[in-house]
Amino acid sequence: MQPSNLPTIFSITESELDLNDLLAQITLPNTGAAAIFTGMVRGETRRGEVHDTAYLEYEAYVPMAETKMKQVADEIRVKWPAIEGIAIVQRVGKLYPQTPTVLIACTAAHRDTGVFEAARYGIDRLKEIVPVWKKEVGTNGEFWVEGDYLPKPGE
Amino acid sequence: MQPSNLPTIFSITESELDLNDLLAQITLPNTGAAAIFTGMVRGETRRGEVHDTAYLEYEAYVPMAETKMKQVADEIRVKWPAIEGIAIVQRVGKLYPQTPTVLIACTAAHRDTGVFEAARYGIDRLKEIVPVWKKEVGTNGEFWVEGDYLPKPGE
Amino acid sequence: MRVKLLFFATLRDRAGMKFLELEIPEGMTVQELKDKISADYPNLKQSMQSVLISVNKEYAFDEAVIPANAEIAMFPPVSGGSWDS
Amino acid sequence: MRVKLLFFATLRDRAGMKFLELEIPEGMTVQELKDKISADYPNLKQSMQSVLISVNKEYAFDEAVIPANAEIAMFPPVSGGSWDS
Repeated sequence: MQPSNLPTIFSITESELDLNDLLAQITLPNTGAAAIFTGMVRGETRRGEVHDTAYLEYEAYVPMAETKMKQVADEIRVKWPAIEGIAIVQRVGKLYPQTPTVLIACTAAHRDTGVFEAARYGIDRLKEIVPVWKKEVGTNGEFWVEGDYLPKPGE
Repeated sequence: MQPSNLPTIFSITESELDLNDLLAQITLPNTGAAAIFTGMVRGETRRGEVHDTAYLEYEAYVPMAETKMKQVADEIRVKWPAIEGIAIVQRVGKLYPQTPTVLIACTAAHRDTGVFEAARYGIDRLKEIVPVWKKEVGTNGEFWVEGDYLPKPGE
Repeated sequence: MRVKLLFFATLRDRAGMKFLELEIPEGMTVQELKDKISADYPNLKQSMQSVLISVNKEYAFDEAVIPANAEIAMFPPVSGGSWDS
Repeated sequence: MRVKLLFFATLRDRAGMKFLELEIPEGMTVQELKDKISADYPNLKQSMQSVLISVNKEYAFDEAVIPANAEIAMFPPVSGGSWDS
């Protein structure tokens, strides 16, 4: 099967993430394994400065974010050629604690061909190059959470 | 929070796996990351002898399987103490291609505290010690798929 | 003393039954039970060489002594999970 | 020539606007655009030192020449994903 025929889903959405549906969309007749990462809004943070979060507000530069999600998927396919389906979804808007905000899922015929590593790589890269930002609103007021990665030419 | 207060779900079920629901059950107020592994029935196998599968029939020694799933969860908590919630679910009965049959999910506050490794360990251990068997029904007739792991005393 | 013996997967197919209730002497070991099953059920003789045994839902090995009222199970190496390796 | 400049996150808050259409000379580089914005919008001057810039949805660096009708965006390092690290 050529990569062009393999399902790659990337989206920025205000809707709830439906893991069952996303998984079904990237499951092919010879798929046997899927690794899925989801990130949620934490209501309580204990690492670093301990504090509570009321909600996060996400925004994206949508067309560029989609371009960069596609790039992350392409990078995954180069590094782990056995990967069959890839889904990368970022939810935006006002998101409350315990809500999944981001999902990266990778499928393959077998679990020993890189599905776990690919999902992990995907979330790491998303946080480096996909233009999405979040503002935390908590008991201490609101502030933008800033990343620290500086993309290099070609990224 | 003491491990005794942390959600641990293990079940053998004939029902469809609902990833959204299982994830919600193991998401705590300070959960920020989840790694989920699901395995599906493959309809086409290309590794080894190439063949098609019509369906798989799973059976379990249910009370022992639950005991051993709990043991897998306990082992995960010893190895990765940052893990918050754990879900281990095996679906049994007649299962058709592209259907998720097994799920291992682990949550934690942060993604760098072992969630991916714990999920991977979980599926590996499940296939070693949890008493579940499958019979493949395909174009060449039906046969039991046998594992090759021999548990050691104390497992 | 009385014990219950369950069969799963290939063992059940070869035994032609799901379980068996039987009387065994006190102090019988897992190995001695396998020998008895080999003698009483020729269909299962070959299986006894590679069978896994559990006693009261824990894996049990040749030297283990079987307690009264034990729930024993005999089955092949497990093959659960998915179809992914 | 005409280009469109979008602001996101902290840059938008400081700029007090979501976007800007402006005339720039042909051959202008990203660095020259940052200098112009620093001069024209004092609120954004400090941000120009650490801002990320994209031109037509790809990251662009100081020496890059801005093409006509470009869609340019200015924003801080990204912080998407979840709240997990």
